Amino acid sequence: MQEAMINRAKQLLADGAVNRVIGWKRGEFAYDITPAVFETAEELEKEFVYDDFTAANVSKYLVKESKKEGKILAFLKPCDTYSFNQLTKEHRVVRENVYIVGIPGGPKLDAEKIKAKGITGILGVKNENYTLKIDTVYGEEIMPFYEAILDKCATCKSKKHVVYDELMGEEGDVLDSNRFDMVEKLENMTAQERFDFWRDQLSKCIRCNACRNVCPACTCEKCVFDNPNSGVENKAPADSFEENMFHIIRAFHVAGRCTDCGECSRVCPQNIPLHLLNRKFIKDINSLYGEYQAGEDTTSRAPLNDYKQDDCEASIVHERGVE
Amino acid sequence: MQVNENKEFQPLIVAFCCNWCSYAGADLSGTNRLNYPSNVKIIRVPCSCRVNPMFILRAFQRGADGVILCGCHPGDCHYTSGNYFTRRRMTLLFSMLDFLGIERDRTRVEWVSAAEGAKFAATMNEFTEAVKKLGPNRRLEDLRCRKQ
Amino acid sequence: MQRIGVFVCHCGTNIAATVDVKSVAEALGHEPGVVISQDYQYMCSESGQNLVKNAIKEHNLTGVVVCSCSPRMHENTFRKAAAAAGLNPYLVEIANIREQCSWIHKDIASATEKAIILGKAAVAKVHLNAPLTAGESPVAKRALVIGGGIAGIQTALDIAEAGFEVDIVEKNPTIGGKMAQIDKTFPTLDCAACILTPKMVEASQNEKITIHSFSEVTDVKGFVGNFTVTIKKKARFVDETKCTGCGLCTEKCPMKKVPNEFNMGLDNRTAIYIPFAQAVPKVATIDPNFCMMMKTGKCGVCSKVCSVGAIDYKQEDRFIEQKYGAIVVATGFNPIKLDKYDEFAYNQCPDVVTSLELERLMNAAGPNGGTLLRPSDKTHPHKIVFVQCVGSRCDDSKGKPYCSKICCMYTAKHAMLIREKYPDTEVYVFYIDVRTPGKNFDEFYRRAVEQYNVHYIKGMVGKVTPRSDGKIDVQASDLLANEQLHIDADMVVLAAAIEPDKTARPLATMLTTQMDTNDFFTEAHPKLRPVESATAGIFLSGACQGPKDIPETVAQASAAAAKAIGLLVKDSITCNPCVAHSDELMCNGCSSCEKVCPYGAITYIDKEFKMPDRTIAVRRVASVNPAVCQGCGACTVACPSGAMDLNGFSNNQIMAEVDAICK
Amino acid sequence: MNKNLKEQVLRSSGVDVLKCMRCGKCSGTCPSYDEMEYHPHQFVYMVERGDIETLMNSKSIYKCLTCFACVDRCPRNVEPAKIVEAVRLAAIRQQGNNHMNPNQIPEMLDDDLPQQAIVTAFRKYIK
Repeated sequence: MQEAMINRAKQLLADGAVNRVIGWKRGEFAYDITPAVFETAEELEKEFVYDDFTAANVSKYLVKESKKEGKILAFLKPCDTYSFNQLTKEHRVVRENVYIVGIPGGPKLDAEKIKAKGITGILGVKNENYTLKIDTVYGEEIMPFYEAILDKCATCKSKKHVVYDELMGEEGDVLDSNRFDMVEKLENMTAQERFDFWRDQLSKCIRCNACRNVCPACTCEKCVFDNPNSGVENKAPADSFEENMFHIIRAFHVAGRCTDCGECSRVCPQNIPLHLLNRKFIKDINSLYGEYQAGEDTTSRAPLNDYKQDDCEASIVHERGVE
Repeated sequence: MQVNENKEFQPLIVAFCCNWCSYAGADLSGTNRLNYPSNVKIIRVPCSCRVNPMFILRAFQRGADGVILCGCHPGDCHYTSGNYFTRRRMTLLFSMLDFLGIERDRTRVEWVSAAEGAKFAATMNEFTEAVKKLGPNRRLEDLRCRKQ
Repeated sequence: MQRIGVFVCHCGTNIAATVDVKSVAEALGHEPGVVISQDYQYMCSESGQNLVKNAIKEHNLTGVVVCSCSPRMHENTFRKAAAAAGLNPYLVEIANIREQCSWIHKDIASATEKAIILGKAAVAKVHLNAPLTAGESPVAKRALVIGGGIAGIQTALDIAEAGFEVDIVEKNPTIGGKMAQIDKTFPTLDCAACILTPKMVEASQNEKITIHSFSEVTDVKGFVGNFTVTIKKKARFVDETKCTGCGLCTEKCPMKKVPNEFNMGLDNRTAIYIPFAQAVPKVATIDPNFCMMMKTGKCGVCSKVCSVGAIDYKQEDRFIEQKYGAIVVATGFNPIKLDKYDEFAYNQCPDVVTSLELERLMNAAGPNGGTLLRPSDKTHPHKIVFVQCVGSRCDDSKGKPYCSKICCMYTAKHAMLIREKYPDTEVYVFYIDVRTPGKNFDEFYRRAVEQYNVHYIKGMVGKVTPRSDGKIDVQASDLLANEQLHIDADMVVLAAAIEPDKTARPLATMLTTQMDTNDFFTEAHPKLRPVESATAGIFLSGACQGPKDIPETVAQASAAAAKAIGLLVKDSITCNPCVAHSDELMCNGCSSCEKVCPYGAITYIDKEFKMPDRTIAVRRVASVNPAVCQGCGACTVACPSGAMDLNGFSNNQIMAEVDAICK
Repeated sequence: MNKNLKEQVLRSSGVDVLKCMRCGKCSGTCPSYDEMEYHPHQFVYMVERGDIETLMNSKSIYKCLTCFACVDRCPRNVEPAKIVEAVRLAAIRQQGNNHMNPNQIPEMLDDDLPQQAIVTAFRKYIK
């Protein structure tokens, strides 16, 4: 795949159809794949990577990149296309300045899960019939492929590209995922249990802002929590701000806009399952206001910017679920 | 609350009232001398849709025990549609707070028209009672903000 | 450095009796930035206002907090006072310590404590107030009157008289309303048609007035001075511009068995009809539910006889859009349905009628040509029983809790007219109270008793039973004689309660005006602003605001017209400066705010920004039209970055209030 | 005026006599009107005044058929029949003796008397 992508990118650069390519390159470690912009064929040859660790969603980078001179080539996985569409809808990216090549998505691997098996010094991986062969500095290790995949890929909602200029590989379908199972499980706990669960999780937050910085929906020019004039500025984890304000408001701000790409949880160094907050909103929106998938199109009205005269009352929260 | 520290627990209630219906309804309950607890403090906003979830969390953080939002009845909004947005926003926010394990009776949305002074007083009495049963808000309070 | 003045009002004893105003002033005096804190008997009085004005000048105040009654009461008073003293009026905040404190609490300690906290919240807010200047927006010089009864006609005539264009929208084929159905009017007994129809003609001939009959308002957008209204002109299947009102079609129409609503269904009309002889506009209307041509495609008689070719079976509803500066609501009333009152046998016996039906029965243009006959057998009734308060003053689910106000007088009128015309008829009136406040009203009622010998009986009818001999047994109590009566009446007349027209509720929603629980429109102030709704630019005329008789309706109609004219003469109106504004540096241009704006006040522009690296970036940012924005604040919450904020109710201000209250 | 008695009648009837607007529709509708010394509207008014003993001593309390016509038709939801019932109850309670004794029943029985009348009588006269 990587080879085909590099070739196609070189071709488009040579044609002058695009003047830049956004893709990924390797970081410090083999599993440390980060987005990068390439301008020449040489750079592509040398550094462009697309492998089982390439999970990062590059659509957010296009907010800035698409406003620059010329057209940029972006390789988007199915989940990334939802984010891109949502950004188009919100006028955050300039669609005309991006040439989108849809590429097949995951499942992608979670280095943390491999490390959890006691496997360290990872140099590379190979998927052979769903057995993961891991090349380490200490020799080769093996583990079942599906035990190493990212949580967000385990609950993948769609293998379909909702926007692209051309497609590489086969087009997939929207999936019947079980992504709300964990939300439901929490809903069925008692309030005290839920409180304990979330206190346990959210109190780990170190306010590194990785969730916010990676989130394709969090593209504000200036975040309210960074703005000294907003009255809610807070930059360090000094009190219970994260538990009581930051994560709730962050989830609320992306409610109805979050495409459930799962990047927030993927990048959290404390492994807080932040995507569950977003999924709770998605689940509520689906059940209360009708099925809605953010990013599926670029024209529909976001549920929070819409209403029906016979919407349910807020008291519905008091009437359902476990107290 | 500060008034009867030694006696039974008196919850602090913050009530956001829209200027056109609920604030007028609150005024009417005053005009009709209908009692409700003095721990209920009203903040006037032009429309219920002006209430940002941040205000509600902030109130809890600073020690409020309950927050209630009052607006015009759906369809009667002075600004045509404001309270419809409020309804969706608050439904989702309250559902999220519930999801995080916050007692659901601490939050409420109530539609009170300018003619419903009696309803306003009754609502405040009822809500205060419900919050009183829950006891002080500890789950959303920022302990550093607690009064000495 | 802020220099804030705090002024605590006693409001006589209204506040001072339950709130220790001295300690409130004392406590607020210690708040940061407060340089003067005073209390006074009546802060809204001239000397009270002078106190504020002098303090502003003397202490060079940057903000004022008045702890007094509701801001809905006197916010404007104090803003004006501040402006007079040279302080921007929007640097004044009111702490409501009367309606929301002294009047609801009994315990002085807790009420005082609450008053202090409310005062602190106001002080905290005023710290963040910014001086605001109101903009201006133009006024469309045209008024819309919704409803073409006597209220609407009078309002339209008065507005037209002042030289402004007026449109009347009437849902029925003719204007005239309820008054056109009435026979005589109290307390002068002059004929309603004789005084109403000239006004109808005047309205139709006035070149400033456009009458949209058989039309409805379907949509209202905009705000004071700038309403855009969509009017549906319902298909009447007759070309209004061609029809001469000759009435030949109505004579020839073979479908003659349509209940005539103008005569309360007491006789029939044809499928193509003109409601009554003096209808305005005098144009025929086809009732598609009964017209043979419309139902079966066979007939077309009217089309054949019409010499001007006005009949158009294919006519469709038309929609017109018009801009208005002011809207007057005059939707009127209807008698309630009496289906639920089995004890009065209204549904069982044709000789039990409502008062409005009696009006038609007695009217020269009514079904019997003015001779009072029983509907059942067309004989002359010799004993008539009137029942007052049917459905009025009811606390049950069947009726209305209010007094319908007009029934006592029109019942006296009916009783008197019957006794006058048919002296051999015995008339009984069962009353609970006879309410006759009004000029010459009680004298009128006394005449019915003294001069016309109408039997007024204090008590209520408990049961009405039609008998097989055609008489009606009326069982009632006579409270003063302490006995139960049985009267064998020939007719029973029920004074049914009146209720607002059913179209009022959806209209109120469109106009975003408030209604009370009975669906009467709520006035902006029950005493001081009785003909204005709380929504600027919407005025109330006639019974849509509450039960009214004709003189009162006409008085209020003219008052509403005066208010509307007061608005229309202005070339522009001062806008509310408490509007949204967007911080371009933070705006993402995401369009969330635009989606929730009910007024379409937000547009987007591409704007160049100098970036830190000296490049120039073009970004899409929101821009609020302050003349169109009404300041609801929906956008401020839709905006995730907090770029959108609201003047006068900013995020920081509200948060400061929250903090002050929760401290 | 007997305050305790009034309290008792108001409480056991659950009626708010102050809602009465004195229209007399209850008496206008009452089928037992002519049998009664005090009529439904008077019951309501006299209870409001606290003049309950007079009512208790009157035969009127036993003349009410409990047909509830007055309750059904009262425009103010005052429910006069419940007041009559409450006064009757107060009378019986205060006297402390039952107006009817089970031993009396056998001799009262005859074929024309509906059984339900006896049940009703017990309900009315024994508490």
